[in-house]
Amino acid sequence: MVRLVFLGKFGPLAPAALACAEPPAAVATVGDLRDWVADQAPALGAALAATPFKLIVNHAVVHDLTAVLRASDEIAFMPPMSGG
Amino acid sequence: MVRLVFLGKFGPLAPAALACAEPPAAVATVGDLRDWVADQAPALGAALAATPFKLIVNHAVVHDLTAVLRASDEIAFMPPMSGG
Amino acid sequence: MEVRIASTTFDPQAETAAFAAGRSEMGALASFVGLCRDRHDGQVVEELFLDHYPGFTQDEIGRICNDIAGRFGCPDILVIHRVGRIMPGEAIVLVAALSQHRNGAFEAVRMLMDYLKTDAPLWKRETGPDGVRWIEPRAEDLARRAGAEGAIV
Amino acid sequence: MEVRIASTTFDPQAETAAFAAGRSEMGALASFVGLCRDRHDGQVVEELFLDHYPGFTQDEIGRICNDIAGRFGCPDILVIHRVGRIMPGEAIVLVAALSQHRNGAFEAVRMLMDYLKTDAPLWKRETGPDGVRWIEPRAEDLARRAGAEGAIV
Repeated sequence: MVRLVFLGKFGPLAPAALACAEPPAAVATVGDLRDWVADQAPALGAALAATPFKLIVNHAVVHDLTAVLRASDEIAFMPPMSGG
Repeated sequence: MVRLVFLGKFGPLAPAALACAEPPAAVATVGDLRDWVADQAPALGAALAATPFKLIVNHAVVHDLTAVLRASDEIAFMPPMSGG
Repeated sequence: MEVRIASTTFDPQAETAAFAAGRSEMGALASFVGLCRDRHDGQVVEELFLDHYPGFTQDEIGRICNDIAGRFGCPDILVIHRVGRIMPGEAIVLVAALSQHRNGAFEAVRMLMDYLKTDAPLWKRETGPDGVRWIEPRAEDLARRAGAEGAIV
Repeated sequence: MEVRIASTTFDPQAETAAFAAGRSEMGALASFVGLCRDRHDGQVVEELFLDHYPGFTQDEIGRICNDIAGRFGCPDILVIHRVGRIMPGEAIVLVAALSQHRNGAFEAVRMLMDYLKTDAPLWKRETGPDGVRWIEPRAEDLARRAGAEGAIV
């Protein structure tokens, strides 16, 4: 099981069930997870396709989509930020 | 009679009597006044000689030392400023 | 050095006063308050909502704060950032910095605000008469970041 | 727009709060407080004295304020400057500016502080264990003025 966090505009598009997800065994890398998530919810998938976003694994930015997922990882999907 | 204002470090060097001064008739211009003031108080004269300062006549900076003095003018002697 | 994520209103001036109290070796206190406006780009703003990533958001802002504090000689920096629902007139963010001379405090506050506007893990949503919209950094903010000497990206 | 010459202590945060109250069309409040330090260049400061030219000092600061307000799109600026005897820890000067976006408020406060440090009709005297000395602008302050784009001299 992995924990998924959808921030900003991704939040309202993500089904609640995705917060604690059990992707199939074939989902081995961060890139696989991204593709699998997009398939679970079409509106979220469309937003992910249309928006540059960062992936944060266990509170660290991950640029390498071939990074291997581990059980109990926390993965956050972060759209462009706007604070202040 | 003219009113004289000595600001900053010039203040403690200026005799109180200079606040309302009656320079002799020969003191016709701002430059004359500056020289006359320096003669009235040697410590003030030394400070004026050693310090770049501005002359303010009736609240306006005067650069032209040949400007003619008028009765009841107010002339301020301003050393380098330091606020904030 | 304090970074606080606040889910309720705060009083920026009272917080600034408490932050600066008793620091008579410091000559300069610069601060900035970002306020929720009642209009944005000509549209009425009924409320804002700020999303954050609990834990991560505070840690990231704290990391940047420490970096900026060291670069500008500001031993003390305070950041308070609201999250959740925010109404017009309320403070969204306070950044305050103490330093011996004014330059360090000014630069620290300014650079932190530039960071918070474009690169801190915060997401702003406006609600107006036409519904909700998520805000992305203004072109001007991104240009400031791109042009900033030694900017944190 | 308000410029006040204060001969007694004031509370910079309370003044800033009153200045900004009810201005929900404004998104940015930048402010700076200059405080009397208890040390300067390694020497103990027992007290400061600030001399001014009554009437002229306020008018000059007001004139520069109006100029800066126009240049940076800050409809409201507050300046409070102490004169007379000032003790360590007390506020010497407050500059606060409101604007729609942060850039205008930051620039207005910064430029006003640069002006106040070097070109406003104010004269600062420090008293320490070795007696009194009149302060002249720091080389750094004069350099900032010389280098400032569009600086007021």
